[in-house]
Amino acid sequence: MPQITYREAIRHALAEELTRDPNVVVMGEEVAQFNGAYKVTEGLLAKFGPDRIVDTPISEAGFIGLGVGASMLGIRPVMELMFWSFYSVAFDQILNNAANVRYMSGGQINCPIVIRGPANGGTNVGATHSHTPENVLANHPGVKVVVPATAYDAKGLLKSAIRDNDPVFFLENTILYGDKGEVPEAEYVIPLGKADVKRTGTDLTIVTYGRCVIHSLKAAETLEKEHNISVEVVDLRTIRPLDIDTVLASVQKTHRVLIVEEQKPFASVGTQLAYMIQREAFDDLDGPIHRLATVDAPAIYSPPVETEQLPNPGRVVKAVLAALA
Amino acid sequence: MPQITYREAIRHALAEELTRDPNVVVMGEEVAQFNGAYKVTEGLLAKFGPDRIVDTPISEAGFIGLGVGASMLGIRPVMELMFWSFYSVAFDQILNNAANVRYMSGGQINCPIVIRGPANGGTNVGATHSHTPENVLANHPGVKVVVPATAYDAKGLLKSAIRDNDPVFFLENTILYGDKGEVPEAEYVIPLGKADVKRTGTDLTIVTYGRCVIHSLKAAETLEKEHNISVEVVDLRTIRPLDIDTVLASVQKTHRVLIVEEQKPFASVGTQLAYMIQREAFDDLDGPIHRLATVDAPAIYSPPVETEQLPNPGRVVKAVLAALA
Amino acid sequence: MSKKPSAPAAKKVESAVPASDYALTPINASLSREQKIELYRTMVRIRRFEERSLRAYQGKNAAGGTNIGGFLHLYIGQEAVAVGCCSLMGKNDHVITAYRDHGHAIAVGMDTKPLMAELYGKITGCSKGKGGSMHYFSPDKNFWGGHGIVGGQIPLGTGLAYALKYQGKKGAAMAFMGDGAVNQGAVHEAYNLASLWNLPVVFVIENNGYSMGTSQARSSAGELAKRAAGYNMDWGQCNGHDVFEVRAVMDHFLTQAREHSRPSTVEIDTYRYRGHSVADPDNTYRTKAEVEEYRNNKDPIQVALHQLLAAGVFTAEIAEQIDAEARTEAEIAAEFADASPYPTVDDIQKDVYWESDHPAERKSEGRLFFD
Amino acid sequence: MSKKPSAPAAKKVESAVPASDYALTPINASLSREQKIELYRTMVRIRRFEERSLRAYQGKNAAGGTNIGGFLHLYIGQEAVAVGCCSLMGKNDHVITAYRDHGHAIAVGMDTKPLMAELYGKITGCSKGKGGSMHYFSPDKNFWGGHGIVGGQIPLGTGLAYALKYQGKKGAAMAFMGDGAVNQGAVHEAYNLASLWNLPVVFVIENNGYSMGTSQARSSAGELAKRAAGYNMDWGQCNGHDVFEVRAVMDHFLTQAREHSRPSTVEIDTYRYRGHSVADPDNTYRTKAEVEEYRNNKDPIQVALHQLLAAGVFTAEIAEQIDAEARTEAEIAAEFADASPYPTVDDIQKDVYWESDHPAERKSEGRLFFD
Ligand SMILES: Cc1ncc(C[n+]2csc(CCOP(=O)(O)OP(=O)(O)O)c2C)c(N)n1
Ligand SMILES: Cc1ncc(C[n+]2csc(CCOP(=O)(O)OP(=O)(O)O)c2C)c(N)n1
Ligand SMILES: [Mg+2]
Ligand SMILES: [Mg+2]
Repeated sequence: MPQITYREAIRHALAEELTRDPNVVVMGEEVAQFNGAYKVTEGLLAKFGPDRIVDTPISEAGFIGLGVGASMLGIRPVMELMFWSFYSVAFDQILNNAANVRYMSGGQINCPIVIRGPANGGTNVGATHSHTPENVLANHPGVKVVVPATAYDAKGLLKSAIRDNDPVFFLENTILYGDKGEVPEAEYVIPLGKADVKRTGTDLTIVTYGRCVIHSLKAAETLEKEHNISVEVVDLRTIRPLDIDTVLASVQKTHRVLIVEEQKPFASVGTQLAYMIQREAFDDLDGPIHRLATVDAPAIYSPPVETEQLPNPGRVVKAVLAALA
Repeated sequence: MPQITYREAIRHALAEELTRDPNVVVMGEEVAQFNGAYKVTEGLLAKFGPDRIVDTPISEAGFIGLGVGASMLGIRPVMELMFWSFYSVAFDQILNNAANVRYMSGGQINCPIVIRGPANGGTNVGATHSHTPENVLANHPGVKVVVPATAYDAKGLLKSAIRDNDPVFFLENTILYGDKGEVPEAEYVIPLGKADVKRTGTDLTIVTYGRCVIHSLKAAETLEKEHNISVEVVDLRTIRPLDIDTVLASVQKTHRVLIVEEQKPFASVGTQLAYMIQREAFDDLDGPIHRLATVDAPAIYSPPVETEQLPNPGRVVKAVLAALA
Repeated sequence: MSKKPSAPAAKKVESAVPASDYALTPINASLSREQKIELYRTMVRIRRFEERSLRAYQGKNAAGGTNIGGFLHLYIGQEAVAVGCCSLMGKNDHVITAYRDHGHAIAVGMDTKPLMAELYGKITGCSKGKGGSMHYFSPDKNFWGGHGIVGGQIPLGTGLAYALKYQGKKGAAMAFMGDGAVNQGAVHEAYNLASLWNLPVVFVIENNGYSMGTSQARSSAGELAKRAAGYNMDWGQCNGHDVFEVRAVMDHFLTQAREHSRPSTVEIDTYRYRGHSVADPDNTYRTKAEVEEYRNNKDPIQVALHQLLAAGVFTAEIAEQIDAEARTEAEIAAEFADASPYPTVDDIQKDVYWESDHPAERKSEGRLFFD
Repeated sequence: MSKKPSAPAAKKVESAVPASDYALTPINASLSREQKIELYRTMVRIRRFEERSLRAYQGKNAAGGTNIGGFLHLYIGQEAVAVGCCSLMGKNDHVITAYRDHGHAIAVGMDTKPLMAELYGKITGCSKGKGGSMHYFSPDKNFWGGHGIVGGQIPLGTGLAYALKYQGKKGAAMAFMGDGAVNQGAVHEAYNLASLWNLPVVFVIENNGYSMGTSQARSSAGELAKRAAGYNMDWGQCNGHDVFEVRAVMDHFLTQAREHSRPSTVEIDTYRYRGHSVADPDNTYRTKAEVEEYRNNKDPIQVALHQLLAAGVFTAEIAEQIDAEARTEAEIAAEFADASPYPTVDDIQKDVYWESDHPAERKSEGRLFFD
């Protein structure tokens, strides 16, 4: 299978869906002429033209709201937020209009919008640019939330997201954009809401998603080699819908859980998982569920320090050892 | 002690702090001439004049941002959101500017702003007007979040909030505004971050806050009378800082926990509590932590149905019985 | 580098027609007798519907409970705006508005029974009892709501126009808002997008002078519609007490949208007699005399009645009959609402996701709902 | 009901002075020789500081790691704007800007050592290494940042003006933004508040023609500063390549703010030679020729150099000496930054809450931090 980057995988998904469905429109700041702030949309303008690939002013509330409105009439907008952090200025359009319009209309209106862009720390861009809002988004019934960790997953999930009739929020990661992985040339989709056991193990389950999957896999190797500990790594891939069954099956096998997430700790995705696991598999737990999250503070700028504020392989190793102590 | 309403208690706190500190300014839509959409600020314009009690246009991002800026120069703005739900259009100002400016400036700038207003369902105002964002707010380090359940608590906590040098978000409840409670005439403050055991019991601990405290107390009476079950009700009062010690002490006594919250279930305050309790008191638990939240959907309008979407005494009783089954 | 705008400069569009002669402009002169009567009838039907809903709000149902919960923002006094605007709609024209939406819903042709049932929170309501007064919807009538967050519907309306243009349909979107809403940032972002991209949308400011208890002068610097000029958009102002003037002025801007795909902003002067919503005390911010002045001299139904009588379009008897029918219709709607069932507790989680409502076609897996 | 604005109508303020004679306006003519040189010196210091930071960004530190992470938005080419504006500051005047903030920070008088250290993420940085390039702050110099969310600082700047007015201080706030920022809703909300409440704030649009790779013509309908007219606010435009013109024009609006507590919007024409930030490819949206045209003919430092030489304010030798000193200063700043320690992992949770940083004075209880 060819190796392509996570960035290319997303681009291919966009291109394939743009080709498949003339109602798909890609829109956002710098997506067209500039080829994307992170070059995800590179070449799409040349291929699909300015009606399909649309540069916007810096008006996130305006253009996302516009996308929601257009989606009600059958357009399938794929909106790029240059950073997901900028959802802060479009919050109302995203979480009142996109998330609620189907409900408030008694099911008469669909909103098949996708909003995508990077949501991560680790690139030293400071507190306002490093939000990881998957918990805030997934808190709202009506929406779907996807956080892919690999090129393969990113492509298959984005294609599903674009075909989905509900609003889907797709959270990428600037640090993963350059990561390569095997991606088949033949078309494929991955259903939303299906977790993937990225590594099997017997001593402890790490439940994670996004870039923390990569950290956890690295840590699992170290733990195996240096500590003879066998860790299973469950990659959620989708936060909502949530494949809790795969998580519970793993817990029933290992009886120990560490959640690893690049989230501010309070009321995070991890706490949701912890609640569900202890509620639904209480008797399977040999000890409390542990959790490793971002160190609880706004994102620090200082490059070497930010690395330590986030989960990283070293911190995962320590957290696993603590969970098994 | 005189009985006054929750609404009056808040009003008295405002009036006392306006009197005490000339830098306190009350600002928001309809707070002055109209006497407040929910009459919380009634009479304040007459007493303190238009420089202290300020009506704003419908520009939540604008006027809350203005308050943040003014607070940096020593003003202590107390901003009213007519509904906390409207934080959706001011999210960036609240959670990037107010919450982060101290951090990003390396501690040079304080932001002693209070944002207050009602955050609750139950009044049939639909999905866009019924958000309970305490989880989303408290997710952000740098902020404090208060959700009082009684007149006494509301007054004492609001006075502390206004004197606090960090941004404090104060979430009231339109349904409680008319509730009366004993409030001393002498001045008092209640420190933020201190839970209150509103009822002692031995069989199960309900951890809750806001209007769910009232529901839980009612349910506890029923449970005592009809089922001979002794329930302890811990009212958090403040979500961040969080008095987890009081919660854990209660759990160590009862060994059973039900969290009751008017929150959308995913990544709620309750899941945070569940994570912490199982992590810090795992061996004290005789069974999984249960949780009763809002039925997971946007807020329905239909009056009799909305009552059943929210926690209510009947649902609390059932949930306690299920937790003890 | 091009810093200069390329579009022609925006202008204020003044109508060429003197105020008294709007009925003679082609768009009005071409109306049949029946069509003119229909304009009147629709205004009356809105008025009676809302008066009936107000009585329901204030009364109790047979079980002693409330008929209607939450807010009820009445449109009484503003009827000529929605009726005038919506009467111009062709099959590719679309409407979106704020929470004061009963008038628009009736004006686009929605049946009043499900509208009343929606207020009562019944499953037979136009939004199945899930939206309430603020959230009427009828996509089949090109009516996209009914939105509760002030100004939040304006980007959506701009998106309707975007879709029309993308699909090559000759139509226009009308995006209604109140005078207070112009101070929401999202409105300005939408203005810029609409003008920059030449979208066929008419932003309609229904200026009733107040946002809740705050007069325009206390909430807004400058003239409202004129802000459009800052985005190089044409704008106009219009007397909203005369349904024919509304039609004449709006026709110009709608045509500009449909034919030239240019947006515009129209500020329509109007007035509401009732409080902001039913619970509004209504005496802190305006005088009874002011309300009476409007009610007595500028009521859109009275204005139309006099015009139509004077022009011999109908007789007083026919007008009375129309009124009687409208009252009956409102009564029937209330009876329908009253007799209808509430949604069940199971209905709470319906209409959240397309997928959970179409389980056979579901492609995603995993849990969609949590408890 | 008053629907009409009460303030006098907004106007575009054209300077009475011909473009070549700005140096002769009182605010410039009254400058001492040393003060004129100081304007030049500050521009040169900004330029050399940023060039040095760029080298640091592109290089590696002794340990082989990056010196500077994240974004580095250079101000090179725009120096006359910040220097001209900030040179007018009195003790009650305040400044706030966006992420392209190095120029403003130096112009208000911040020491370059902690500024460079901030870029390096060191604890000796002006924000203790927590903010980085986009988040410089110096409250003691009336400098309130450095803000990363486009347009987000504008309501804050309006709040600074609000505080001045509330406290009865005769001062003004300058709130800077880029040409792309005018399309953010928060900016418009702030415009309305400022005009409605007569706040002493000058909104300064630094129009460098592009928001990242998008030209003004592709992002904004209409003339940027003119949008202010929609809020009944005076507005002006100004050539930002000439520091004396910036001073002359800004002096008018600052005086209006301080003396009459009226806001205004000033659009200052300028240009950046470098990419949007260091990583910007910079060739998809403008030509090399365009950049060269500005660099060769409108460079603010060159323009000032020629003016000052022609006016005999200083000699070429002194100019060179100033340049040499500025290079040395930048080098010293880089050495300081390089030699300074990083924050520790424990520092991550400092500066989050006033209370946790002042444990002795803490009044709240319970946990503030979670893990
Ligand atoms: C963002 C937001 N802020 C505040 C409100 C509360 N609110 C509802 S209607 C209203 C007044 C709106 O006035 P206007 O736009 O003039 O419309 P009108 O009610 O006069 O039709 C306010 C403040 C809201 N719904 N949304
Ligand atoms: C709300 C928001 N959207 C997008 C961005 C990403 N972004 C940063 S700077 C910028 C361009 C801003 O252009 P302009 O306002 O003209 O300022 P300039 O960079 O030219 O100084 C963009 C899109 C952001 N920081 N905030
Ligand atoms: Mg109004
Ligand atoms: Mg620019």
